Amino acid sequence: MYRIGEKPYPSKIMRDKLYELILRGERLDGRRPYQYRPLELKTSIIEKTDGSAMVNLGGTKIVAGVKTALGQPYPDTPDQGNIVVNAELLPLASSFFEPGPPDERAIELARVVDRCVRESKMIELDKLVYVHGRTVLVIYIDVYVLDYDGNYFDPSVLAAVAALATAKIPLYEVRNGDVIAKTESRFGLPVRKFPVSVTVGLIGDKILVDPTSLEESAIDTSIVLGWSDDDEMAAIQKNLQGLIRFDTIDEVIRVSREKSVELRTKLMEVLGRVGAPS
Amino acid sequence: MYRIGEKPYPSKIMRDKLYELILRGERLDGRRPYQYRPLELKTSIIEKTDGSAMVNLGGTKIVAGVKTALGQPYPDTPDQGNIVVNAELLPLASSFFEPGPPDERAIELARVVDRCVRESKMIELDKLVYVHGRTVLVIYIDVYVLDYDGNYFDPSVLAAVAALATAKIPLYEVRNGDVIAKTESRFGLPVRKFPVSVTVGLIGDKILVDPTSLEESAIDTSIVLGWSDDDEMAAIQKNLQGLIRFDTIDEVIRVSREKSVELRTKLMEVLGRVGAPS
Amino acid sequence: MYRIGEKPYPSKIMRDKLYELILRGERLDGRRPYQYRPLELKTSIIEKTDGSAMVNLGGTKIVAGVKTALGQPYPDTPDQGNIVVNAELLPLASSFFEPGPPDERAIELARVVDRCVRESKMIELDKLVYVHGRTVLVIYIDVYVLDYDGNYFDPSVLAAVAALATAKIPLYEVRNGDVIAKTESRFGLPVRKFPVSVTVGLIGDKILVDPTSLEESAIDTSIVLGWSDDDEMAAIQKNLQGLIRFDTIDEVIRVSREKSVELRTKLMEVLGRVGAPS
Amino acid sequence: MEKVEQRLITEDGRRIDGRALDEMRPVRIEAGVLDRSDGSAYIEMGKTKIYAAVYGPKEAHPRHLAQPHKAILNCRYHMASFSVEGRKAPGMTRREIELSKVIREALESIVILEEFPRSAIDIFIEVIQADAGTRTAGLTAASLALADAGIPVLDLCAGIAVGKVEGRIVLDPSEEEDKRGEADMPVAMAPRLGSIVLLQLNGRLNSSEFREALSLAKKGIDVLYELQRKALSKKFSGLTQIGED
Amino acid sequence: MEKVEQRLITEDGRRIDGRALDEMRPVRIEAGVLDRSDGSAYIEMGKTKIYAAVYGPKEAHPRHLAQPHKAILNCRYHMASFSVEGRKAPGMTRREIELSKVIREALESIVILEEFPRSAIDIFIEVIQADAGTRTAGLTAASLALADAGIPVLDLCAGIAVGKVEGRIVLDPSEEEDKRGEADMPVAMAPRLGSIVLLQLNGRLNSSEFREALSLAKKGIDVLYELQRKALSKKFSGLTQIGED
Amino acid sequence: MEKVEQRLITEDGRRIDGRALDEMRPVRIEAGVLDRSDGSAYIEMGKTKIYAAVYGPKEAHPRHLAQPHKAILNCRYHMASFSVEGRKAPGMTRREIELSKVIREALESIVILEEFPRSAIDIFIEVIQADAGTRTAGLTAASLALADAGIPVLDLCAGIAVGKVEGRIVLDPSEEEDKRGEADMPVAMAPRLGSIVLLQLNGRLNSSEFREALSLAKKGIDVLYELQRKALSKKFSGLTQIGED
Repeated sequence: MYRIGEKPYPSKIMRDKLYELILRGERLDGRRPYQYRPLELKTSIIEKTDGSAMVNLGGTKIVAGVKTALGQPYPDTPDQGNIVVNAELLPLASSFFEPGPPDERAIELARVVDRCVRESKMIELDKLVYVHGRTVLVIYIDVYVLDYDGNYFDPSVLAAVAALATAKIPLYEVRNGDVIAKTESRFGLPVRKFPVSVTVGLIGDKILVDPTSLEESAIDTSIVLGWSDDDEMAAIQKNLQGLIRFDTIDEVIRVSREKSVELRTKLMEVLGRVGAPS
Repeated sequence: MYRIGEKPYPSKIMRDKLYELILRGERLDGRRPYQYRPLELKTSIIEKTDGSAMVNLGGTKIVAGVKTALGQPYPDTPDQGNIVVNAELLPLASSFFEPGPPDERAIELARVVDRCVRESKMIELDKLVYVHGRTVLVIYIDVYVLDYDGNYFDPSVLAAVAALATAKIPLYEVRNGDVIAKTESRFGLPVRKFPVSVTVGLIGDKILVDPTSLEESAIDTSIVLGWSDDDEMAAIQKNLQGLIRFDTIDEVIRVSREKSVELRTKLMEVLGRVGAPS
Repeated sequence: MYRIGEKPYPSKIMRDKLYELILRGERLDGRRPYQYRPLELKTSIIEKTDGSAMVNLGGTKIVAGVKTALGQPYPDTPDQGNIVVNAELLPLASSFFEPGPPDERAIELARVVDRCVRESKMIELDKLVYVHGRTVLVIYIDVYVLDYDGNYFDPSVLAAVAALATAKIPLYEVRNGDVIAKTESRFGLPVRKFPVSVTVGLIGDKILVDPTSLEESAIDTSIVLGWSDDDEMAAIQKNLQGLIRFDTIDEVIRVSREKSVELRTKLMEVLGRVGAPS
Repeated sequence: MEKVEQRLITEDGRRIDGRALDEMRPVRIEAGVLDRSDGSAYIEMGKTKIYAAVYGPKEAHPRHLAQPHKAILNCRYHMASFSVEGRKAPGMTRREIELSKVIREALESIVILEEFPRSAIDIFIEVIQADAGTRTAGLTAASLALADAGIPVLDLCAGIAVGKVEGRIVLDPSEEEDKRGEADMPVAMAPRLGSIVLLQLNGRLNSSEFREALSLAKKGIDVLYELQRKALSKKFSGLTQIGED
Repeated sequence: MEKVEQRLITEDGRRIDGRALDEMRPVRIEAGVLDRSDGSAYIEMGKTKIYAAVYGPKEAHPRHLAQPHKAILNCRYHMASFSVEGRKAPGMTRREIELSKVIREALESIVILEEFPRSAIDIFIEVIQADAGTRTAGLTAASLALADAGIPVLDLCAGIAVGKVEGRIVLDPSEEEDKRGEADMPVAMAPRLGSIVLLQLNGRLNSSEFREALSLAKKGIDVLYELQRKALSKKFSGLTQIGED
Repeated sequence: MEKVEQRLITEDGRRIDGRALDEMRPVRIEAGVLDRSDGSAYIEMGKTKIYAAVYGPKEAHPRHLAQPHKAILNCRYHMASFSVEGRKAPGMTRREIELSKVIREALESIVILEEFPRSAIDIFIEVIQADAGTRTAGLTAASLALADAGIPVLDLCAGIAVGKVEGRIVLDPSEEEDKRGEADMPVAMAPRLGSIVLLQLNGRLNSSEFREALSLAKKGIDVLYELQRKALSKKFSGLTQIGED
């Protein structure tokens, strides 16, 4: 019903070729199975945001922006700030994407980014309450896919997390029940985790990471794993049709954990942080 | 413009056959012209509602649920509670129905149910005002067609009325202008009428009641009559294309009145009520 | 993306014929190039509005209505009343128009009418503030195209301006911060300008005014010029594909200015006003 | 809210606006009022003011909606934002969608759709002022617009509402009577076919009141039907006789 | 909000509703419950109540969506407005759109789509009461409805959620456990294929907890799979043996 | 709201950001910045940052929109939610829809659509930061993206806004000047064709001011046109000469 721009039928020939390569430890673009494409990450590129980042992962380009505003908490979390994530697969990024309201893929992307950020407890949301049950900080995270060559999950999570980690918000003061922004000085958000996601493609009994668009149409299925830190997952999303064989699961967990450490290290370098946050 | 899943062209052969049967007092499924299909009515089937009912009328299955909440009255009725009726023709019920927002048929169904409930003065809405012009009870009635073999009007009205008649709401107390729900004890809505609707199909100079889906495509037209009690109509809706001959109207009124008494008796049995409400 | 009911391919033959006629100072319907079609303007035709007007310009018929209500000012203009313009190209007006929400043409029309009214400073919006930053007059202008034979811009601006100029609103009084309407007496809006728009069609190095639907499909392009008074433009909108040659611009300005004076004179006659408003 | 509301019917059986119980408001009906459409009409009943236009028969679009053996009829009943007290938000309300359906079904009963297989006929009804009785007045105008477009019909049809006000059955209720009355029953008929094409009821009537209301509606419809025929003959005589108004 | 919340798991390893950690709620599964569809099923897990229906294979529509070499599968997971605490506004939420996608992708893994080129199979899942575990229960019902419709599949599939609650891994979390627990992991499997068809995680688990959760899910799924097969055999034996209930 | 607002133009004819009246903001223009599209471009004018991409010519879709004698051009001008002060709600605003139309009409004037009958060309303009002059900068980038895609055009076109600020005509107004100034006039030209392709005015100008503004726009457009040509030649020389940056 919501399937717009579905990918073409994966040619069996392409699948067989990819599988053969993987067996030899190779890939179509010369990478090894467990190797990511070159990653570039820049922050603070949109001056009108509170925080922003652009990520290039091979031929996939993502821009994320963070804006904050005062608002009401959700009724079931009166003691927490809000996070609102929106993602759009812009039609300029690929002929697979069409103009119009977010389709099921864009909604899934937004919700996976949301879960990585929220379930990892990246932001201490209880520190963003100004008047209990009435006034909290609302954090809007908007993610746009500008150019798409496969795997929009991992760079979107990276861009969102980098934008959040570098965001600067006003100091808010409560006076007689009113919340007033002191815009002259700006502070970072209370960040305590740096979640990253790792997308794993499965093909028969083998796996690979960070599939390109071409590989996405050849693999059997794929799964995204969000790691909140080196030891803990915060989100999982199997996200294409196809079967995951029980006997591949342990390797999926092992490899994704390993790659998550690698991605987080890179992220921390760009953010100028070493190790865990204070 | 709003015609989704329109029924196929009524075959002249089918119409002639049905007419011939009716002349002999028979129907395609063995019923007599003025006979309803078997009716089953169960209440309190969805624990998360304030009131609910499921109705099977032959092969047509309806579920209705009632939820209540505090809200603002409409500006032109500051001294009355609100009723909001929504109906959906679920695509799992028939290949005539499609996913998406309610089409013209679903909107018509909702509005006919609404009129039966509202115009019959079933609920004493003036007893649901807590703060005049500001806080009243809002009653949401949601009707879903789960399986469709013709005539969704009559079982929808039955389900909605049964759900309302068995609904339990909290006691509300007004303290210093605030309205507070005392959830420990629950009470019925102030019900004083039990409207039922009767759908009559017309074919030439003859009529029948409760048409099946197959009959709906063979009859000339149809009309729904909502009876608020044994002596009074509260709603009428001619609802398919086609002519109603002047000379059939008296019989339509007579028969629908008779059948309304029969349906209301059945309804009162299930509700465990005899005769008029106190 | 938003192109519904696009006009057919302008036949080169028709274009050449029109150009030849223009060279001789003639047009398809017998008019001279700089001549408008017959204009009829009636006001106060919809009793339920605060102001209304109907305009016939040749075969194009427009109805505009003005309603007012109290509302909040926009955050960036706390000291001004609001104007909200909506326009619809009704499907009964032309086979080029389709039912549904306003398409890009209707939105453009509304925004051009809005600019003519707003940028000309026709209404003294700062006189429509009752409580600074909190309660102002909101003026809704709804424009409907009922019959369409080309050039909906100029008669829409005329209808909107005439409806505004004849609108009567209640006297509002502020008592203890509440704004109360004294409906017994009604007053005009504070009007100080009478903007009109002139639509110019371009064909090669020649121009014409007030194109019909047939001419719109033959000309190279067109441009709408909104004149706030005899000496000043308030809005311009080039509004069809096609090139405007640099060497025609001066003539476009000269002619549109001249025609704007003519249209405004006609408007003032109907409004029973002479010259500038008091 | 007024504390003491005026009675809607005086002791001598007159209504607030001076009409008798069986008297309709002043009516004006014209055919051929819009140039672009294939047929059109205008109706005024009191302050209710409505245009109707017909396009077609034309190719059905999108194609899969086309019917091999008949034309499809589309109908949109729509109110201008400024047509009502207050301001209606743009876009179709649920009420407008329902009325579009019942009006279309009424017209499908009289148009000979089998004459135009695979085609579509579009009917647009635009209420520019709404002051009670808009669905029936709109239907009356639409039927006239169909005839003006030369589309073959079994009969013209016309409609009017009847109401129950302070216990009395009245013809063509005003907005005030509609709002404060006990029942509102819009009816439309194809008189020559001896048939009802539209029938709705909001509010409470017993069987005998219903019969009285239906007869009263018939009386009003006969008048409107005559006005429709006059409007058509005026339009077509105007077209054929040179020099006539 | 309660000030002091009840513990979710007692010292002797019982849950609030009395279940053991590895115990699922009472389940009821039926096939062939709706007449109009080509296949249907009903499932209850505790208070979660869901209908599923299948239409097809049928002509794909609109045409340009048809695939030359296989059927397309459409899936809509939808909740009744009254199915939840409070009232869900009508219309599809972002959550419902996401779940429709993951359920469809799970089912695409088991349906032999290549058997029906150029056609479409529609799956509708209607949650009439939601009390945790609706996506997996919905998928379980949908898989049964596909089989009831006679559509060839590689295997049945069934699903269940596992959770982490107060540090313990539990099967089939209740709504309360879901809301207050540390993690919720819906899993669906095609047991005979030795494969996972749906897997999501909300909340935090380490690698060994994940492995424990997955094993527990497998245990629950095996039970559901057996119930699916019984429901099918009851339905089809009922059809062939005259006089049976 | 500030009580006393700073003057926008100093006595010696300098603007708030130090520019002369006829000076545009720093510009950066690049072609071929996105890999997936058939042609693309990036433009920065001050803080305004915009990507444009072109797909096509390709089959028109849905089919009934195809034109037998020419390509259709689609254009979407869209702003990222975070591109403006505050946060724009997702979805197209009325402003974005209008600007999409005027930009498309400008580009239709220069693309040789007759070369590709029955096909479609899609142009997507994404404003990732908006700081005045976005429609003209977007058009400038889109024209470059069309050329980058190898689509035949009569000419490149470029655009810039001119404004009236405290009585003076200025080139390329900043957001502050736009908000507080008397007039804003976006202009785009195809210089080699001696023609205007886009022209709008918000605010008040008399005839002589209009002429002055148009000349000033021409001056800015000539600069942008040169930058477009350089960006193209850089892109294509980069493609043909091995070892170049």
